[in-house]
Amino acid sequence: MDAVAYLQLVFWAMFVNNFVLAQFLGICPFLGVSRKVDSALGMAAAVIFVMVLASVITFLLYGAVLVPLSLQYLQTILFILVIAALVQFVEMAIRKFSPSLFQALGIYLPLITTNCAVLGASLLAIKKEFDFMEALVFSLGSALGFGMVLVLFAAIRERLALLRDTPRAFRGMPIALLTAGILSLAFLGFSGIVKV
Amino acid sequence: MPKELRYVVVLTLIAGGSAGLLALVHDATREPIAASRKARTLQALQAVLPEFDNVPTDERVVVGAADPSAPTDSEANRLPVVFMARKGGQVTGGAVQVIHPRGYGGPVKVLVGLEGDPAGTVRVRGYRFLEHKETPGLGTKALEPPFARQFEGFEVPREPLKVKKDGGTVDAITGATITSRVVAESISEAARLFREHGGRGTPGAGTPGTAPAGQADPGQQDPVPGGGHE
Amino acid sequence: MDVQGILVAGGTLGAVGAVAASVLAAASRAFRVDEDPRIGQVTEALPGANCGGCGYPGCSGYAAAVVAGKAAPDLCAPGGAGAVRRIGAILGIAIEEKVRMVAVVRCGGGHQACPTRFHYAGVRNCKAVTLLTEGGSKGCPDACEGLGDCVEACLFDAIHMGPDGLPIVDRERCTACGQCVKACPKGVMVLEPCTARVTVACHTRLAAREVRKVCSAGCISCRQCVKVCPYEALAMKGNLPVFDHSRCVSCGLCIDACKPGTMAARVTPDPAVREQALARQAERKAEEAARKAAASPAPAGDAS
Amino acid sequence: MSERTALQELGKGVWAENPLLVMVLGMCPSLAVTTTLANGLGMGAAVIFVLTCSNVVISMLRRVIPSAVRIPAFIVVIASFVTMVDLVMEGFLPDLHRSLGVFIPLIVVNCIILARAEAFASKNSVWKSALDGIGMGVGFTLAITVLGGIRELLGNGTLLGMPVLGRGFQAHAALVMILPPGGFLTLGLLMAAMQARKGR
Repeated sequence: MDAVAYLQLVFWAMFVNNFVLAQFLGICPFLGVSRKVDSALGMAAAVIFVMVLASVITFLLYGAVLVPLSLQYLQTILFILVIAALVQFVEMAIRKFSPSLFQALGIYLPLITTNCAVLGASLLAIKKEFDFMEALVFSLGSALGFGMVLVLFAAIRERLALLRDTPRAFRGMPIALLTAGILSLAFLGFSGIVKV
Repeated sequence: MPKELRYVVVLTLIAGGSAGLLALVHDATREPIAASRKARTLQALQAVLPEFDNVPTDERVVVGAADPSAPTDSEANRLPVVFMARKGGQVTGGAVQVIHPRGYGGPVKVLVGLEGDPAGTVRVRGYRFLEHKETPGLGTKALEPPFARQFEGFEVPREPLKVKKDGGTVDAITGATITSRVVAESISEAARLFREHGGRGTPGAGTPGTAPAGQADPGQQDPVPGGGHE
Repeated sequence: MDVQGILVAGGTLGAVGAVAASVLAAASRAFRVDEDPRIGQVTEALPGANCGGCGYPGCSGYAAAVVAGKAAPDLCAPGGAGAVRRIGAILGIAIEEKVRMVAVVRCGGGHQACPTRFHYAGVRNCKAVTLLTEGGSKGCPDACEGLGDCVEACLFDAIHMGPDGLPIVDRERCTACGQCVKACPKGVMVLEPCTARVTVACHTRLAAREVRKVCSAGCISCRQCVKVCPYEALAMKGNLPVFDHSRCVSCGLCIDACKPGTMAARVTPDPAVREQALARQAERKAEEAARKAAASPAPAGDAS
Repeated sequence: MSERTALQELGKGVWAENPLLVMVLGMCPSLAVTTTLANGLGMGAAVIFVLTCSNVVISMLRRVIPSAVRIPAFIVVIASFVTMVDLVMEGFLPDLHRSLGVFIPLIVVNCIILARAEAFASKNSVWKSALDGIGMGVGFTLAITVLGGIRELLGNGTLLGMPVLGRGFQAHAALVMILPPGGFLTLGLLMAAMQARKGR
């Protein structure tokens, strides 16, 4: 794969096959932490960091442990164990070495364990039979796409919150979901641009 | 450090115990899974193949695999596969799984059923998408009558097939030229592979027990329910 | 049954689990941050509303700051005196109790008193109308827009829109977290001690002459309230009267004296306090008269 | 809070604390797999099984697991049940397994399950946890079945694969309903309907 192909992979993961809007992965944090742009940025940073790290580790474990022992059916349980432990480890490490980063990301880290986007990226990288670099680039692109949409959506919701004449029945989650639907429609326009 | 030791012991026991239990379940479900995968492939093959009395999944050639008669699961999943159909030992046709890299929504895995002799004339008997991400309602029209009819019993020429837009003879679907191109080129490619490798498969050459090729990837999202089967 | 398979699977995942747990155990040791256990206790003692009224990111942030001695222990408005006492107990320091604060509306210009200059049909939100129309839709640039930014901002459901388009604060529910103060683009909401039962319900910057044109409830700087107060709790500051809350006993005499009705009683004054105040007023008048009589040979007539 | 009866424990998940429509948990699978009614039912059944079993097991182990390794331990238990469902479904219900795809393994991170483990099963008795699991699972299933039914009906003109709205509709069905945006839109409208009912 050359540089262009990697760029295409990133574009594909970010826009064409966006985790949130096309794959429905990571919806809970997407809806939960998108009320304010500040917190969306924090969450996005935390996800990008953990997702890339988790993909790399799980990819290596899969190739080095599960395949030789033909234990592929244990991939879900192994991956999630690794992710859960990793998240906890990262939390402790950041807390020790960078209190300011911990202040910024701290409250989002535990939420990531249940972020299906992280497990999804690990599983998809295996399913698509990527090589190491591809898996790395794919997880980076996916994470960037997740972060981008999260921040985008938070910015929309901040403005949406200013509207007071939203009908009562639509306030809160319903209007947020409809907005996400429209955003998702817009992203449908990316389909077919790059094929991976 | 009794506290930390307890963490290790508890987590190890839980993880080990769960995995052991899973191994049991895996053991118990291995047979049914293999059987159902095979049945699904056979079902797909039945729909596109002429009459046969052999087991086509046992007579397959995975083109380009390190060992074509004993490919790995991964090879059988991503390389073209030729399945042979025989009746009374005589070749009646074959089905070829090809992966077309340039569908509208990404690669399309097409299963093309062919009738005839690898050495003589080869006719299309049917085709279906095993995995695809084409737009429902547009690209998926490639599986429906107005477009599909032109390939019923179509004698595949040796030169590559092209849609009219590319200077060929195949009528494309309005608004879905790319998917039409996928079908035309896949049929061409399938016939080519059938002619090239159809002679090689000998009865019983396959290795029974390995997961059959053409298994649909369980992770693939099918935007239209059952879209790949019509 | 494939015993070996089970052992391999169990062993593998068990090993991974063991490694993960060991790493976590080691990390929890190596990376231990000597966090003061009192931070957790203080967090427990706080109401957990995460309102941000204290100026710290959430209750735990405030707890850390309090324990570190960087923040005063009485900044948590929702927790009130109870939280202050609990924090004091945890930290082992004596803390004097602070007077409970409450949010008040410093505007009396509802739809009737202070009509709008034009019909506004934009986003129904005070911030938006203020930004879009330079000073808002009301005749008075400091008047309450009545679109309820404060109602939305209140985390405790303590503010509701009244019939005249002015917010009404439920003093029981209000925790003085200050969210409404931040939310109001006009500066209408302020925090005052809850003992202060009378408020100057106007904070206009306009001079008396202009106030008369746009609002019938605005302060016209007539000084009647200052004159009538027997406790000298009111003084003019600019064109508005200002309370000295330490002196005010909430007798309500100023309310009666105020012609436009700018003085607003947040709570009905106690009749007994009122009697006392009237007596004090009479006393003062008598003193005044006596002083004047002493100063000038010809006694002036009583002002009444 | 007063003790709930068994029936209340079971019923709260269906309506008052419906995990999907009220607590907004488990969005990913509910949006992704509900392109058809059958998918909704299949996913629901899988979730009921996993949720109930993991609730029971976690409740049994709640005194043994130290809280520092709580999350990894819970998630391993959940993941084993999910893998079991995955294997069993692939063996015996291959068609359903195919259409639910990657979302079976992702039940692991369905927030409903970890949330119930964390919030309920780790604090309550085995019996109550089992009831809670079943109730929550049924509530989730109902919600995604309705979601899947609406999307299949409008997006494809069928219910459980059988034509309902006639050929004419099917030819011009609202495709967007079974595409990703349709999931967001349908769930949004469904929640709005629920809020409108409650507001009255």
